[in-house]
Parts: sequence; structure tokens; C-alpha cells
Amino acid sequence: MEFLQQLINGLALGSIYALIALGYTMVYGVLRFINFAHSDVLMLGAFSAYYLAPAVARVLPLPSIGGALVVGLLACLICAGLGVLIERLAYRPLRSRPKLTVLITAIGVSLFIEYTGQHRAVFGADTKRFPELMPGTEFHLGSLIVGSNDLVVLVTTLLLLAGLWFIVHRTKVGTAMRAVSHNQQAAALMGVDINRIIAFTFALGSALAAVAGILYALKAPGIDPLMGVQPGLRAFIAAVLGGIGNLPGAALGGLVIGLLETFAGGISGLSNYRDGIAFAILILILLFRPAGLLGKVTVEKV
Amino acid sequence: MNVSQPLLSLRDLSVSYGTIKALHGVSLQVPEKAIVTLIGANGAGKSTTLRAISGLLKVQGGSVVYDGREITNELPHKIVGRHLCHVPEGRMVFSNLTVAENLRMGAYLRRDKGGIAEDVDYVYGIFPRLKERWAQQAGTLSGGEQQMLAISRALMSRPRCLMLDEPSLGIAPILVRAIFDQIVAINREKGITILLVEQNANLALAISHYGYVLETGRVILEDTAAALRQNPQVREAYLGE
Amino acid sequence: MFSRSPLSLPTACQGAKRWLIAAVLCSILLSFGQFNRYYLGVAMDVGINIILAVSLNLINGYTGQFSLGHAGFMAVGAYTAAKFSLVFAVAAPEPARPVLFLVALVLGGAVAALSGLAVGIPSLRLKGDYLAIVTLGFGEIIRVIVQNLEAVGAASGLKGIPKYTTLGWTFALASVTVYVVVSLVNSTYGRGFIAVKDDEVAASSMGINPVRYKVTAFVVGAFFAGIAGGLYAHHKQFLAPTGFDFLKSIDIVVMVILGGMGRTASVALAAVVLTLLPEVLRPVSEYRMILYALLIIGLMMARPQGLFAFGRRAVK
Amino acid sequence: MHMRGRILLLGGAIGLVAAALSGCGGTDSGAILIGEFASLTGKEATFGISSHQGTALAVEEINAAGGILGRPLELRTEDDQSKAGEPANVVNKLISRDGVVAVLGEVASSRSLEAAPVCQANKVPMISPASTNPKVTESGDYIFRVCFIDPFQGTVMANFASKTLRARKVAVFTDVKSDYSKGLAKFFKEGFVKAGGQICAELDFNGGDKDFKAQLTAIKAAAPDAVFVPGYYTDVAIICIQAKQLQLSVPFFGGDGWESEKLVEIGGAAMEGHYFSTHYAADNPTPRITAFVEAYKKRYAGKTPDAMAALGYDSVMFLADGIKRAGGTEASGLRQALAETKEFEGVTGKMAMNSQRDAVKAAVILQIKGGKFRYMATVAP
Amino acid sequence: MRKGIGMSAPSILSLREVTIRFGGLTAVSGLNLEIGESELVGLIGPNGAGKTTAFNLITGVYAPTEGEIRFAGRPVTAKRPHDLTKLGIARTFQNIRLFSSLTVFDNVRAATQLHRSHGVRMALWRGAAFAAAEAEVERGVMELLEIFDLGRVRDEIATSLPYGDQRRLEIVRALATQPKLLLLDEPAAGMNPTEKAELMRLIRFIKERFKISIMLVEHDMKVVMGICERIAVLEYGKKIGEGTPGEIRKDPKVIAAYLGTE
Repeated sequence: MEFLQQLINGLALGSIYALIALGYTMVYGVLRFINFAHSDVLMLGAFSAYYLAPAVARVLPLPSIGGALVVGLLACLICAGLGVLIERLAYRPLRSRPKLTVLITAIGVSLFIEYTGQHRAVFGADTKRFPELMPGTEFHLGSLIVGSNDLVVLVTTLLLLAGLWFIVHRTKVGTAMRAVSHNQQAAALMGVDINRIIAFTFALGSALAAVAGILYALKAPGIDPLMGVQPGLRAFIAAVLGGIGNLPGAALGGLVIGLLETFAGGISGLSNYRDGIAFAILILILLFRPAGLLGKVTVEKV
Repeated sequence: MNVSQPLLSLRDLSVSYGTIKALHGVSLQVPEKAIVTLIGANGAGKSTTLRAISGLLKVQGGSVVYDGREITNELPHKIVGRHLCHVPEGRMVFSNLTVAENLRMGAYLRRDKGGIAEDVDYVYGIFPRLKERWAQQAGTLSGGEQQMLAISRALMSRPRCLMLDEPSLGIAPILVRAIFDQIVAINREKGITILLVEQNANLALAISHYGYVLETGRVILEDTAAALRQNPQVREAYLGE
Repeated sequence: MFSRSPLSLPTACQGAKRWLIAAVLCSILLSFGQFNRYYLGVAMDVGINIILAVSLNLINGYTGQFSLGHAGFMAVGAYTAAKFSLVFAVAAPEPARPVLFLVALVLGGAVAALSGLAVGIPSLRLKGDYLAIVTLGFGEIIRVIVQNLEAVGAASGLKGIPKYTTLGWTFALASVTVYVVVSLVNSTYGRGFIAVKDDEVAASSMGINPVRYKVTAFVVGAFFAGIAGGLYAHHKQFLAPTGFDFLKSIDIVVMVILGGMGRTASVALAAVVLTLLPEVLRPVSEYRMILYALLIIGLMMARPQGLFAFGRRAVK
Repeated sequence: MHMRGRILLLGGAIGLVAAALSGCGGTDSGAILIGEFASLTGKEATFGISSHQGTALAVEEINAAGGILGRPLELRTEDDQSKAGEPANVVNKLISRDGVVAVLGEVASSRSLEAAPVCQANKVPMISPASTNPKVTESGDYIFRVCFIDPFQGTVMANFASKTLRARKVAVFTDVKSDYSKGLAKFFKEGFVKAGGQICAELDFNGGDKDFKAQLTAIKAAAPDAVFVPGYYTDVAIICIQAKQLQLSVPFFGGDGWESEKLVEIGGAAMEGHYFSTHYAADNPTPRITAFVEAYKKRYAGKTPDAMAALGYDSVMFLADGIKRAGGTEASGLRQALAETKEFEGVTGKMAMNSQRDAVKAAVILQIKGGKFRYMATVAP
Repeated sequence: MRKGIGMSAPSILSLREVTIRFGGLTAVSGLNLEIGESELVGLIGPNGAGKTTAFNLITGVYAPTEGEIRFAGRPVTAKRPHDLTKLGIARTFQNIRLFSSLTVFDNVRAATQLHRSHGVRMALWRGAAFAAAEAEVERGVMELLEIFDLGRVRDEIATSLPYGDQRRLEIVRALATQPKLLLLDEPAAGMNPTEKAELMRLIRFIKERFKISIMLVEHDMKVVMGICERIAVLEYGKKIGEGTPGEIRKDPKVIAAYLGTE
């Protein structure tokens, strides 16, 4: 029973990591760099919802599913906009520069968002109570307990994965994304405006981060400007573990990390190493599969 | 439009890679509905010329005029929008996309669903192998099939002028034949202007109307294709005779 | 690197050693001065950061790998040296202490070098982002282990470390670090590091074993990070595992990049500036980190080759 | 660059540093300069800000009342960014450059431990408002604190668990990242086992984690009578919410890290019926506390002061008391006066300094009821 | 130069039935090739015929899927590039791969690794022996640079040189490893006729002066026909012809492969 309960816990946690990891991996897919600020967009998503909720509550009842959807949608829009803004201001000017330059810039952007958020004129450093967007209950299956929040997380993740799959595989813009990811020049020769596709990718990834941020905040309703750091790091590991740039890999990686952490966390004497376990597994896996679980090893052309 | 004006003309084009100058003032003309070929040894600047025209490379000097308008240093996707399409060297098919998706990418800028479907049928007609493999990932195709796909993909944008970079590269002779037959057919039936870059000089000159010979970033020779084929200088350049 | 005169090579070689001796003597003399403790403390931070940045530069700058785990090596050195001092040096007679301190530092460096070897091995198979995340992960694993290791105080930290670090020790060792990295790189042997960075395939076709150079860079870099850790431990007299998280590694990476990858003098200068900058910004402490973040972003836009990277070295 | 140039540059740098080193100490004007170091930014900013606000309020009140010995207090606050390595610098700066007569700080024991040797070496009294780790004052005779220490609090809670809660089996859920949490857990376990109880599960989390279900599921499987969570309120609130979701419905209890109005704000109904020990109860209707709470609310936009704020406030008052009794700010005299404090009445209660310079004072136990902290008992040492 | 083992063997390099596949693609299949001592051999073929892949097999960048490679009488199949360089194989690259942040002098100096007598310890001690050893290296490097007229640019960043000089420098760098066999990958690419003529002279000169075997992959027929003693022709990964320039020129299969059938 405990095993099954932990399985549920792990899936609920892992699916949030998966959502975040998808954002990392999508950006990596088109731009080949790790967007360190992604975890901060997650935080911004949660804060957007925090500030939106009272406004929405005036029009729609909260907590309610409809209200939660509206708040979530608006937060997604805000974060999509912010994601595009970050790309436009910080990353696009550096597009042709070495990857390292962009990576360091991304770290800079991440620190900037975190510390600006901590300033008392912005969000402030203290933890804020995240509003109850949805009515929550628990369901019992024998002695198993499944929280409605966990179900929401699982269902949302599944829906978003399906939606993302649809966008990427069944729409024109998604096809263009894959084309840009494979070869920017060839895509440009098809008439694809690379900048727009990259912006779209950032918008999409940031919207996913916003959803992840809200789900994370629903799970643990204390939010602060640094809340994105830990899940961001784990999701980042998940993305690399799955093979960065690979969408199913990110989802798989997220679930693997979520489950691993949960099972390790439930064992006395191992729970204190929880922070290191994800990394240890990652290193082990990379030693045997240097491009991650689902990544393909590319041969350098000489 | 002035009929005597070529569809595409380059004037004194120069391009550098860092400190290395790749093109030293290349000028050439491509008349509407003609097949013009650009031949020369590896590294002569043939591909560079095409890449400069299609906006993939920054031009440092000179100009590119297409359809009476200067398009020098325009962004690649804008140039495609003018129906000037480039099938790059090495084919560059999207190997992570299926054949059908590759074709859809070719029609990226188009909105006419009916017309797109028509054109898909057309390319499947000229390259039946693609139809057989429509759901396959392009990366699993053979080199020749990929070349067919690359040409078809470019056709999907309904080009007025098509630039082909080494369509015979690394392809079995039997497929080369089929591809070149279709290049001629495309030109005759659809009236598409073609600028062809080729190493296989005989093959290229056989189907072209006019040719330019490039050496180290300069045009060293230009003439009708028939004349070039007889030119001992060309034979020498290619066989060291 | 070398002046145009063909005779410069051997002359420069011998000159460097003289300068090292001078710098070390100078540092030792400094120890006898009476200074304001705050400035003294900051000066020691400067020296320690020079060691960290210059040693990371060997890995990231000269050999072209991307390590985000330097704080991990530093932690290994700091804890090893501190534990050694707490067990042996505290009980030893006064005159033996400098010797024991040196032993503690070298021991810390050596254990850090061993961990560098352990990280260097995955570096044989991984590149770029993957290597970066593995080194980052390594640093975090070290932190988690230390956090659970009761022998070194675990989360409570290790306290009561004797205050052996002086300005003299710090700058003498900083000079040694600069000397070693400069000497190593400025030799026929050392050109191999840069060759590996520029083009691994070409380097290996020239008979240079990239594996050996990469691992050497990690081992030497980690050794000095360990030394810096030891100095840090005996300077702050207290070690907490949280002090070695990945933000610390990022700080060091920023010094290297700010200075200009693969330029020892510039990187050392950047270490000085970036250590002093937060102190200067104290009056606006609320905005300090925001400014720091903006500085990183602005710098990458305006001078990606490094703030202090002057001269005609080609930038890749 | 020529190699000689590089080495020259290094030499130059050393010279520059040497030149810069010859700064000098603070002034001895009318105001009494006191230093404070706190985590105003970074991971633990929320605690640092609370304690700083209490500290600042106390200084303002003293100055409004005419200062000490006729001299106003001047507070110099430095931010240590919640970062290890910073406190030593910051305190060095306060002492050597600003010339403060005493140093107040920090909330986190690890950072107090880093600053303590600096204060000791400079012979400047340091008063930690809320570092409960016993090691802090071991650094030397100039180091004081106005809070009780972990062994005391641990024992109080062990007795509470076995006597009041009548728990036989208790699970302990510790924040491994926090020295405070680990210390408190250790002393609790010792005390509880001595009292005849059994620790049925020991699990750990990392401060800042947001998902505790894995550990809570394991704790639930061990079927404890109660769960001891020595952690900070930011984590505790979420732990209790997730425990409630898992229907782990036994009492949770913890230490002073719980104390903040945010605990109930975030945890909501999930906090109902849980207990914690702390330094003071804001709802305690003594005039002293009421006055403090009101002044604080007025000064800081209606915020109820938490324990950190109260302790920050008391650290200033304790220092002021010492200065008054010493009749000046001369270091050894002040140290002496502080060490000899027999009875000091702060908002966090009466305290005396023991030989270890730790405050000997009572702890209060509060229960959360109806979204409020309800005073349950005072446990004297 | 170190003495090789089995120098008595008639050929310095031999490939037996060497095959390599990448995924489904057979880039080189069943290749047999011999290169004699002090021989100058050309490897030609249309683009994509597998010439560069063959080069990469010989220099250890790729390991063959099947077959055996012997160098100086010993099997070297799947040895790593730097080990092969140690044995005496050096190369240049199709797309110039100089060390971009090093000067001309240092590019060549870096390639003397195998033959330096001093290492880390001396570099750190910087004693008289080190100075002497470095002076020796410098003398060697400068001698090479002067031979190829690059001494005047010794302190320029290598990648800032004109194209022709970069090509030449790459050859000099390869020679600094003191090879027995030098592999040149399209050395004439991007050169004008004058530069090509110069290059041909240079290759002949290297062969005479350093008494080594040279193998070159080249597109330019004039260059290949002009200097090679023997030529092997590849098409689709297979050898379709081999012989003297005269023989190759007349081989109908080769003509078809090059000019294409009409």
C-alpha cells in the first residue's frame, strides 16, 4: 500500500517536473542552449496567478474550476509575453554568439528576476499564501488517498502533453518548430521566419512554466521569489536525463526524477540525500548514455 | 515588366567568411524560363553564390536583383516569399519530419489548401518514390530520394526561379538520371527558371542553355552550354588533360 | 603572449621565477603590517578568489571545458584542511603550526585534486552542456554529503577552525597559483591545453592526447581550488555546507568570463574587481544583487570576450 | 601580454591592496553606533527582515525616549545575503570600519557562528537575537544571546510530547539543510527517549522543498502518535497541508521556527490543533507585549510581530540595558555588564544570563486554534 | 625521428577490406589500398565518394566496421588519432582546422608535443634545462616555418592569415609531428591556378626534403595528375580504378564517374 501511495505521490511530483522540463527542452531544441531563467518564469506564473486571483474573484466565483481556468489562462498569457520579452531582449542579440555567452546571460537573467522579485517594491522576500483556486478534496481507494490536486496535476499534465504533441506534430507552426530545430537555414529557405518560431517556442514553453508554477503552488501554497529554483533544477536534470531537446525524453525524465525522489524520500536515512540523488542518477546514466535516455548521439563531422 | 531584363542578375557580388574572401565580384544573369548552370571545382564559390542570393550569407559588396527589385541582404524567408527558392547543397531535408511533412514545410507560406493538394499530387507524380514513402521519416530515405524530396519541397512553394545546389551529389547514377530528367521537365512544363550548380559538368551542360565557369570566387568563362561543352579549357579543368 | 624577439622565450621562462619569488616575499612582508581588519579580511577574500578564478580558468578558459563545480572542489579542500587542523594543528606547539598549516592546505589540495580526477573522467565522454550539468551535479553531491557528515559538523557547520590564514599566506599562494598556471600554459607542453580547446580533433591528430590534457586541467584546477578552500576555512574559521552551493560556482565562473577566458592576468583582475564590487555596493545593498545580475547580462552583450580582454587574441 | 607584464600586474594588485588597507576605525561622536547583520536578501530573507524590523523599532523607541545615557543610538545594518562567507566580512566591516560598540545578529546559527570569532577577536560584544544552537556562544566570552537554546527547547518539547500529548511513538521530520532543525531534533530525541518514548520514524527534508508527500507517506506508515517537525514555518505550513491531504491526522508539533502569522495564513485549516514552543505569545495580554505588538503593527503596516521580530527587539533592549548599567560603551565594561545580567524583562519574557552567556528564560507553548495562536503553558527552565 | 619497426616491409600503409557503415549507409566498402615508402599517392572520386571517410579511417578518427589497417608493418586498426600520430601518421583537414586562438608559431609548437624532451616538471621549475629545451623547440619550429616562408608571420594569430598561408601552415603543423606518412585532405581547395602550381611544387618539395610518403585526396585533376605517382579512384565507397595518372585518365569508368554519363 505504501508503495502504491508513493507511486501516486511520485507521479504527481514527476508530472510537474515533466511540464517544466518540456519548457527547457523545447528551447534547447530550437536554440541549443539551456534557458536558466525558465525556472523563474515558473515563479512569475505563480505570482501572476496570485495577483490575478483577487481580480478574477470579483467576476467569477473562486475557488471554482472555471475561475481557476481563467486565472491559469491569464497567467499563461502573461508568462508567454514575459518569455518572449526575455528572448527578445536578452537572448536574441546573442543568437550568433558562442553558447557559453548565452548560458551565462541566462544565468544573469535568472538572478535578475529572482533578486528583483525579492525587492520589497516588487514581490518581497517573504512567503505568500497562494489562493485556493480550486476546491480540493481527497478520494479514497481502500487505504490509498488521492488528492484532487494530484488528480488535477496528472490530468493537466496529460492534457498539456497531448496538446503539445498535437501542436508539435499536427500543426503548421509545430512542423515549423521541428524544422527549425533540425536545421534553421533550411527552414528559412522554406519561408519560415525563424525569429517568430523561436518567439513562439518561448511563448509556449513559458506558458507551460506558468501552468507548472500554478500547479506547484496549488500543491504547496506558499510562494516566494525563489520557489522556482528547486523544481527548476530538478526539471533541468530531468530534461538532460531524458535527452535534452527531446520532448518525450523530457516527460520521461520528469517522471523518473519525480518517482526516484519520492521513493528515496520515503526511506529513512536516504531522505537526507534527496538533493543529491537526482544528480547521482543523472551522472550514472550519462556515463552510459552520454546523450541521455532518449537522446541520439551525434557523430562529429571531420 | 521589361522582357529583355533577366529574372535574376548579380552584379559584382563579393562575400567573405571572416577574413577569407570567397567571392570576388561575381556577375551573372539568369533569363526568365532558362536553365543556367554554374560549374567549377570544389571551393570555387558556387554554393557561396547561391547562399548569398538566397540570403543565407551576408553580402559585402555588389547587388542581387530579382524580378526588377534589389533583394541584396534580404532575410531568407522574405526571399522565398518572392518565389525565389533554393535547394541547398547536401539537400538539408528535415530528417526528423516525414516526407509529407517536408512537403508541407515547402508550402509554408501558402494558404490555398486546394492548390497545395494539387501540387502534392504533382510532385508525387513526377517522383512516385516519394508517394510510396510519404509517411516515412525523411532521414530514412536514400540520398537520391532525399534529393527528390528536396526538389519537390522547393516546388511546393510554387517558385518562379529555382536554385539547385549539386543535385547529383553522392547519388547513384540511375537516380541522377531520373532527377535531371525531372529538372528539365519542371523547366519546360512549369516554365520555372533554373539556376543549377553542378560539379558533374557534362551532365549540367547537357541540360542547360547557358553556363558560367567559376574559379576561386571569380567567373572565368561564360558561354552557351553547347559551346562550353566543346571548350577544351573546361575539359582541362575537369580532367587535367 | 611572447614578444616578437626570438630570444624572448627562455628569458621569459627564467624571469617568471624571479617574479614569483618577489611576489611571495612581498606577500610575506605584508603579513607583518598592521591593517584595518575589515580591509584585511576583504583583501584575503580577494586573494582566495584570485586562486579560485585563475585555477578555474585553466579548466574553462584554457582547456575549453565548462565546469560549474568549482565550489565543490573548494569545499573538499576546505573541509579536509579544516579537519586536519582541528585534529592535529590545534594541539601542536606554536612553532610547528605554520608547517602544519601548509600540510593542511596541501592535503586539502590533494584530496580536491583526487575529486578533480573523479570529475575529469566523465569529462572524457561529455561535452558542453552535458559536462556543465555533471560538474554542477558533482558540486551539489559534495554539498549534500558534507551536509550529512557528522564528522565535519554536518548542517551545523564546522566551527572553531584556527585562524591561520594571513594576508601573506593568501597572496603567496595566489602568486604560486598564477605562476603555476602561467608556467604550465606558457610552455610547449602547455600549448596542448589551448590546442585541445581550439580543436580537439585536430589536436589529437597532432599527437596531443586530449584525454590527458583535460584530466590534467581538472586535477590541477581542483588542487588549487582545494588550496583556496583551505585558506578560506582558516580565514573565516567556520564552514557551512551552504557556502559551497552552485551559486558559489557561478560566482567563480563569472569572474573567469568577466576577465576573459584563457587570460590569467585579466581573470585575476576580474577576481579583484568582483570581490570588491559587492563591498563597494554595500550602501545600496537592496539593489546589490540586481546590479550584479544586470552587470552579467550587460557584459555578455557588450564585451563577451571579457571586460579586461585586451589585445589581438582571436575570439572564437 | 608579456609574462613579465602579468606578474607585474599581480605585484601591482598586491600593492594596491596594501595601500587600501590603511583605513581607520569609526568615530566617537554623540551617537552610540551599534551594528546589525541580517539576511535581508537571499534564501532566508524573510527571517532576517523580521528580526531587523524588530531591531529597528527598538532603536527608534529608545531614541524617541531620549536615547541611552543621553546619547541616541545609531543602527548600522548590513545585509549578509543569507550567504555563508558574508557574515565575517560584514561584521569585520561594522567593527573595523564603522567602529560599532556592539553587534546584533543573526537569526541563523550558522551565520552567527561565522561572525562570532570575528567579534571575539575584536573584543566587541555580539548579541544574537535568535540563534538557538548551543555552539554559538562557545566562540568566546563576548558572545551573548537573548533566546533560549536548543537543548532546553528540545527537552521542553520532549516533555510536552510524553506528558501532555501522552505520545508513545513519535516521528521526527527534520530539515537537513538547517543546523537549527538538526540541533533541535537531536535534543528532542534524547529527551523523548529518556522520558520513555520511542522514535518510530526519522525522515528528512531540505528546507525550501515543496513536496513532502514521500516522507509523510512513510511517516504515516510508521503510525506515530504525533509528529515532531523542528523546521521553519514556510516549510511547516506546507508539510501540514500535505499531511492533511494524506490524512495523517495526528498532532504535529515543533519549535520556535513555527512562529509567524504566515504559518496560519499559508497553512490555514491544516494547522488546526497543532502545537509549538516559542519565545513569546503575541496574544499574551501583558501590557508589555500588547504595547510592543501595537507599536509594531503601527510601524509595519499592520503586521503582527513574530518571534524573530520580538527577539530582534529584545536584543536591542538587552544591549541598552547593559550599556546603562555599564555606564558607557567601553567594551570590557559592557561585556561585563551584559554577562552579569540577572534580570532583564523583554517582550519575550524575563531572562538572566548564565555562565555560558545564554539567556535562561521560559518557553511558551502555543496551540493553533481557530486560526490563532493560543497560549497553552509557560515552561520555566 | 624515431626508428619504425618493420621498416623493411615494402608498403608503409596497407588497408585490407576496410568497411565502415554509419547507420544504414556504407560510406566505405571493402577498400584495399597500399602506399609504399616515399610514394606519392592520390585518392580521387566524386563528391561523397568516401575519400574523406577513408582518410578518417586511416587517421583513427573513425574505427572501421570491418577490415584491417596496418601501418609500418603493424596492425593499427581502431587506434586513436594521437597514437597513430605517434607512430608516424600526420594529416591536414579538408576545412582548415588550425588552432584558432594560437599564433602561427604556437600552432606548430603545439604539434611538437611528441618530440619534446621536457614536460610539466621542467615547465614549472623553469630552470636552465627548460630554457634550453624550449630554445631547441623554438629552433626546430622556426626552421620549419622558415622553410615554408612563414617565419615572417610567426606571431600572427593563425586564423588571421590569408587562405593560402593557412593551408600551408596546416601542412607545416603536420610536418612538425615528424611523420612517415602525410595525408593531405583537399589541399588545393579554394586555391587559384597560381597557388595550385605553387602547392604542387610544395608537395613535391616536401616529399624530396623529408623523404616521406604522401597521400592526398583532391578534386583538382590538374594537381592530382600533375604530381601523383599512383592514383586510386573511389566511387560510392568502392575503389573503381587504380593506376598511374596516364592509366587513370584513359579509364572509361573514371571518366564516367567524373564527367558523368550523358
